[in-house]
Amino acid sequence: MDFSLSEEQRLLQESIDRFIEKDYTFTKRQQRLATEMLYDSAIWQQMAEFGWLGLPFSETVGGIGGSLVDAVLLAQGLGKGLVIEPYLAVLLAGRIMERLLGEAASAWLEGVIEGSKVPALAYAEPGSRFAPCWTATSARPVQGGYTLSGQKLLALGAPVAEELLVTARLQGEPGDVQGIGLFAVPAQSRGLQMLAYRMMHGTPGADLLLEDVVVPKEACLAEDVGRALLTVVDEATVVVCGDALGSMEATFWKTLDYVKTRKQFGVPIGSFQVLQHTLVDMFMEVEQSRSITYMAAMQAAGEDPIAAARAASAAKAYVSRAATLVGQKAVQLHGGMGMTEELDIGHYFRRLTMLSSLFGDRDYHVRRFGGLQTTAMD
Amino acid sequence: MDFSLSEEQRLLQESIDRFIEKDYTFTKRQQRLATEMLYDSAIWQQMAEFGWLGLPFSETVGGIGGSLVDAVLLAQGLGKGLVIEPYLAVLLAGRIMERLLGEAASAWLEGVIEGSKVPALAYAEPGSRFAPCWTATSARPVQGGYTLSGQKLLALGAPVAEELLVTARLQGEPGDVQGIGLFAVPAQSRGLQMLAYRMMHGTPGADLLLEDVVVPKEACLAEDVGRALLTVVDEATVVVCGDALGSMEATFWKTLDYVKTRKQFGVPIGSFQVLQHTLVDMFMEVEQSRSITYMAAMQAAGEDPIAAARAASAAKAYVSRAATLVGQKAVQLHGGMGMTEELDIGHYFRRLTMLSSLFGDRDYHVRRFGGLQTTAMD
Amino acid sequence: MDIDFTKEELAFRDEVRQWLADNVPPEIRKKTSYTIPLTKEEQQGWERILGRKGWLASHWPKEYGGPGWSATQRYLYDVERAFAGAPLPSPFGVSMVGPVIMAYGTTEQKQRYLPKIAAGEEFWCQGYSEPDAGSDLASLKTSAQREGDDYVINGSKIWTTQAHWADRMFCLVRTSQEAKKQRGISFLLLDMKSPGVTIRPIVTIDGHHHLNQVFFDNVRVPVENLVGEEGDGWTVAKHLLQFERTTIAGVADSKKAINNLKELAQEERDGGVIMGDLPDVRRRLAELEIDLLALEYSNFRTLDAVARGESPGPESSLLKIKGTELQQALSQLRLEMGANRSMPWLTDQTLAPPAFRHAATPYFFLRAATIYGGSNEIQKNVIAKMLLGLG
Amino acid sequence: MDIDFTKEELAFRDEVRQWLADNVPPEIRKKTSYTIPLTKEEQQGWERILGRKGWLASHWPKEYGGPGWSATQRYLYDVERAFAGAPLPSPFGVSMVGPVIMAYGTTEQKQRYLPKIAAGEEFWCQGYSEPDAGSDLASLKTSAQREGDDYVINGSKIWTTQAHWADRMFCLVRTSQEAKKQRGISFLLLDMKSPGVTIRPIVTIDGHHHLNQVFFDNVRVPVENLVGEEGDGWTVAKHLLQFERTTIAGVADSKKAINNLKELAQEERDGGVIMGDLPDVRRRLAELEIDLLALEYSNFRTLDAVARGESPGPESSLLKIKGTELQQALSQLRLEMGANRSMPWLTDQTLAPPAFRHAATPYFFLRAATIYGGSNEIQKNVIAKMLLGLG
Repeated sequence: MDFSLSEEQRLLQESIDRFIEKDYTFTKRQQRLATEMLYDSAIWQQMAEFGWLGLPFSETVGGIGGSLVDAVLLAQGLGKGLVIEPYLAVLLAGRIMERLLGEAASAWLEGVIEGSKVPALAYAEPGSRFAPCWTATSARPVQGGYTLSGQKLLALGAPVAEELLVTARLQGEPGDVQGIGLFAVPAQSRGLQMLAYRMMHGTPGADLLLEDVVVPKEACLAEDVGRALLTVVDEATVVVCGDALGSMEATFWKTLDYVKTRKQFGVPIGSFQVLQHTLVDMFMEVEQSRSITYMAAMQAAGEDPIAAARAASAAKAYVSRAATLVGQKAVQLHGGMGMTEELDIGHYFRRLTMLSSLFGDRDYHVRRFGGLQTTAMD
Repeated sequence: MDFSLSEEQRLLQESIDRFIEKDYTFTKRQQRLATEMLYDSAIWQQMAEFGWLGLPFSETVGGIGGSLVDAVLLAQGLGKGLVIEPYLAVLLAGRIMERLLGEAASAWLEGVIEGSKVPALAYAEPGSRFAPCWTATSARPVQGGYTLSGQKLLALGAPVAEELLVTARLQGEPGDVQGIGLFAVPAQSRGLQMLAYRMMHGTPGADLLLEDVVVPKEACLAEDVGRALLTVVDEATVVVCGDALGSMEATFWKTLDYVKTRKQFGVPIGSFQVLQHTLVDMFMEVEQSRSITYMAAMQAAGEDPIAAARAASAAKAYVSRAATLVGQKAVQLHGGMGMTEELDIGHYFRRLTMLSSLFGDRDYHVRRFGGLQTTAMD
Repeated sequence: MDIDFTKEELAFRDEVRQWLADNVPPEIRKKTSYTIPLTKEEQQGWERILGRKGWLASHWPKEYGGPGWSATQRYLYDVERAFAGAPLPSPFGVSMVGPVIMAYGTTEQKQRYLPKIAAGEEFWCQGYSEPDAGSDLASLKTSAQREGDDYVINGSKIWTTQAHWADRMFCLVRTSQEAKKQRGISFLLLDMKSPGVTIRPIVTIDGHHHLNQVFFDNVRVPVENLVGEEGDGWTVAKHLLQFERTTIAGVADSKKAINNLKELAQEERDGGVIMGDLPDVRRRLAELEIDLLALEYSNFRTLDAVARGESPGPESSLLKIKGTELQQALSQLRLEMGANRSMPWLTDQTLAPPAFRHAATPYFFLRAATIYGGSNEIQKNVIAKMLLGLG
Repeated sequence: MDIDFTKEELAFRDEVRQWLADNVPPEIRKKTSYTIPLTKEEQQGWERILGRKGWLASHWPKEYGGPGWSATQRYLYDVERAFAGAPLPSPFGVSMVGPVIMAYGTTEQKQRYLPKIAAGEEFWCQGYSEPDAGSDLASLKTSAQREGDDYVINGSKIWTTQAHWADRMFCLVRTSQEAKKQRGISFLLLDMKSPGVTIRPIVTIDGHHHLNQVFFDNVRVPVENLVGEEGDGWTVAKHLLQFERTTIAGVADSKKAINNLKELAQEERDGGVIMGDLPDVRRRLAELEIDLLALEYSNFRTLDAVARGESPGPESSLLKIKGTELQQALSQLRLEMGANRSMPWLTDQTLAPPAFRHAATPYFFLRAATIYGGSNEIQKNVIAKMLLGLG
């Protein structure tokens, strides 16, 4: 049992902190958000040079070979810095490619890892809030290829990607794990309508309408991707817990600072016992979130897929509630100031709200956790 | 809209308070509980003389003709005084008799109302925690009567009753509202085993084992009592909310008193803001419980049975949570003293725990409320 | 005890229902039911329609241009108003400064201001909070110095809702530096078009502009705009806080919100199941509806007490605490039901139905409900002190 | 980061598991799994079995008769112990006074007391709280006056767990009225059979007798029973509070409890449905299991920090708060699953299975978990002050 960080992990943390401090201050970020520009190639390039975009991929496909713990530490730093770049899109799209194609994914991943292209995976649909395999989008084989029809929601990074990875059903019914194919669809395809936006925490995302989008045969990257999708979404879920953990840490320490300096009735508001206990509650939620997130990141390294899924759901169920609580309390303790766009606290709150829902909210993951059987408790 | 009490209602409240103060002090109650005596005929007689045992029955059957609001006010006073007499057994058994037999119940009710006999209704069974019609106990017609077989739980007042009213299934399956008969079974019947005890709040109750208990034909008081049972249990549920309300009021005021006088670190513990807010939370729960209990008592006077059932479930769902919270907080605020049998607070806590569960806990009533449809919200 | 409405009250309800059905503009009805913020024109346009009908100042006596309704009638009206998809009128005129002028205003002030408020012709805002005085109003610093027949105001107010819409502001200013903290405060009315008034918008975390900071740079206000005596501002403000609390719980709008949620839960599906049949959604809807029932009857009890001449007093803090918590919980459930469909930010370019597309706005803005108007922590202090004798 | 156990650790676990399977008396196993209170004979009998094996003082170094286990081994042992249905040893000897004597005791004290504690041959109790000093220990009044080679003790201690079983008590007494409040306190060991000691049982709301009030009427204690210097009692007691917190979270027993609940939920039915399939039961079990996972890993993190030589410090307050809340929630769920079957009071005369028949005992007694040993409110004050720098 060892919870200490390796030298590499400490260096990773330091490099993120330095990056935020130098190139990603709150002021710079706000200026970014004030523009229409969804993508900053200089920043993205920097992230590639740090090796962050290659972190989650094995060395055999040209990645850094980081563990899920490393990915969590990266996300934690980016969450702390309110980074809006779609790094989660890299994880989702890149990991499913690696998992499905193995070494054959190297060529595709090269551009992703060196930062010359942003990838995107579109799997979520309106028919289900969270179940990854609720795929109603259909892929009908036609002469020389397929036509894809359906709707996709909240595809991270899609507005800045040239090519989208889209899940579509080759056979079976929504909810079946079997029968889902993965298709490479150029963003400019005829019949593909992209409704682009920023998500509530600032990252670009899109809803997609596919109406008889024709793709060639080789656009079908794999024919039965359900299991891989579930695994990759579980990994991303744990990483999101890391992001939320970083956001919560920053939110907590900023709030602690605030109550020590803000005066009302002639004393710092942090001298009121009720507010002290509220901060203690926040503190405990942050620490418990840290524990369960690291637990899930470590469990994912194990060989039991059900244990990994249970761990991911346990972590997300816990962190979703904690993120909501910490965000809400932070705004409450900041009073009017917490309600403004001008202060970072509100932006942390929005990020925490987003992350609390992304890849499944508390109710979803509690239910999922309860439904996944284990052989033994210990 | 009128929430004021009538003159009669105020007199009722005063008479209960006087009775508690004079004849039912905590000391006297503790002496009672130290004995094996489950029944105090003098007290019971007094309750009859006050008219309390006849309160919930219409004048046509010899009762006082009180409303459900009156029954709630009575329960509130008895709850405040930690009264352990099985008045709820009178309500359950008496009201189902009145509802099923109408004026024909007068003779049977006479002894109940004048206090010469304690009635008891045994309907709950091990197969379901709370659903009243989950009746698996069977009534098989035999020559000249029936044989009853099955198990009953937590029959209020049963150990001190000479005769038990027992629900048993004539046809259908557990859960069916139809097909349940009501039988008068002498406590001394062959084949009837009574496991007598005090419930956790001190009131006598019993589990019953019926093994081929033979009763004559006329022991079957009615043949299809499911609807009446549901209605009567709903009434008793609202009355239990009244009892819990009274217990919560007493618990709250005693706790408020305690924190004003108990000193730690040189000051009354009630000067700590965190404890002040805890008391405010308790206060709000008591007041909200009062509102929703009176709501349910008034709704029951309406003509819509579904609205009455929804109102009963809403009130019990709310009050069950409030009772648990108020009881737990009161013990916590009393510290070590709250943990002892010597102080009344622990007894209130046990009563609140009992009432929180009786006739359905929060989970059960939330689910039931959500399942009962209404035509409109307003 | 009795909760039946009389035949007359039910007839009144039907009349109100019919009139609202005929008069609430469809666009407003739609926006309100999805909690899309209204424009100034929409809000004021609707208030003028109400004003012409004489129902805008719904709790005012007839002599000042109100309908003279009973507490029960006001309750019935308010529920019908919410279910008709009509927004609450802005409180600053009809619920706040109006009653204050009735109680403390001069005859001239009454004649000058009340009719325009009741008609929806002048829009007000409230100048209380300051950057360094949030919940601690007694330490406010904006000064009003007497110069001839004018006060000259310097300083700043913050969190001023709809200041950018307002014709007038009522505010608390410091007219004496020497008197004891609270005794140096006065209650003034001012014209927002006065020279020296500037407004800085404050965008809130829902991404919208409701709030402002207002700066006063030698703003001259005639002495006749003082309400009550100089130095009595604290007393006047406290009267206002006590006055009209019958709608503080927000019961009518929460009833409408839960009704909308129940309908939505029947319309939408998750994984092939009607959302209203998912155990978690069903449970949470039932829990919130039960909490609302308790709150509604607590509100009735307060109304009944007021009708019998008792003061609502600190019990209204309970209504505020529980009411705002419920509003927040309802907005949170809608956001969580929407999930992926509620996460795009401030855009109509999504595949989500409007109820989900706009779910984030109330969720974020309603965080203010437990902060403004005396935070819920302060409300608990009030109950502890005033009702429980603690502290 | 790494949570895998080594091969050696897993072998250790297997050895422990086997020994416990062979040595925990069946009657104790049964009672513990239903949380039926043990008799003195049962508790002490089991502790002596453990003592003979050398595992009673499981976190003691070898030199004092402990097994010299690592933190990981102790954790593994504790989980096995809980799953084998063995009770926690009474903490007063092995976890409290033992470590204090190791740190502050004289050579004579070590030789006199430690072997008997490690062997389970002497049973201890703790004399801290007094009727007028609950959480505020510094204001305790029980006095110890020096007379020749003795202290003469007068006063009273309350909430003394198992005083009626105990051979000895360690206690805080006031040895000086003049010194500053905390400086006048000393740490004494006394024989419960000393003349002048009387014990009044306190029955708790679970209906059982665990607690007592202990009265001292001129009780003579030899001066050599002083631990540390006279007036250093506060320092000694604080050391004790900091010492052994690795089991404060109660993770092992909560794991066992949730396992029992899950089995129970599969065995029992409600309305024809397996209880574990009822959405509410299933949700609540899952929520508690998730909370327990978070707590378990917080506990691991603390163990790891301690193993690396860091002090657990105020973080252990988190473990105490979350651990006790979880214990209470688990006991409450069992009671609520039992419902009608858990409501008969202190009787075996019911139709309920034992797990439901005995559900009320832990529910009521565990209310003490958030009161004793520094109430959870006090723990939060500690975190606020020590970790967050507030107040």
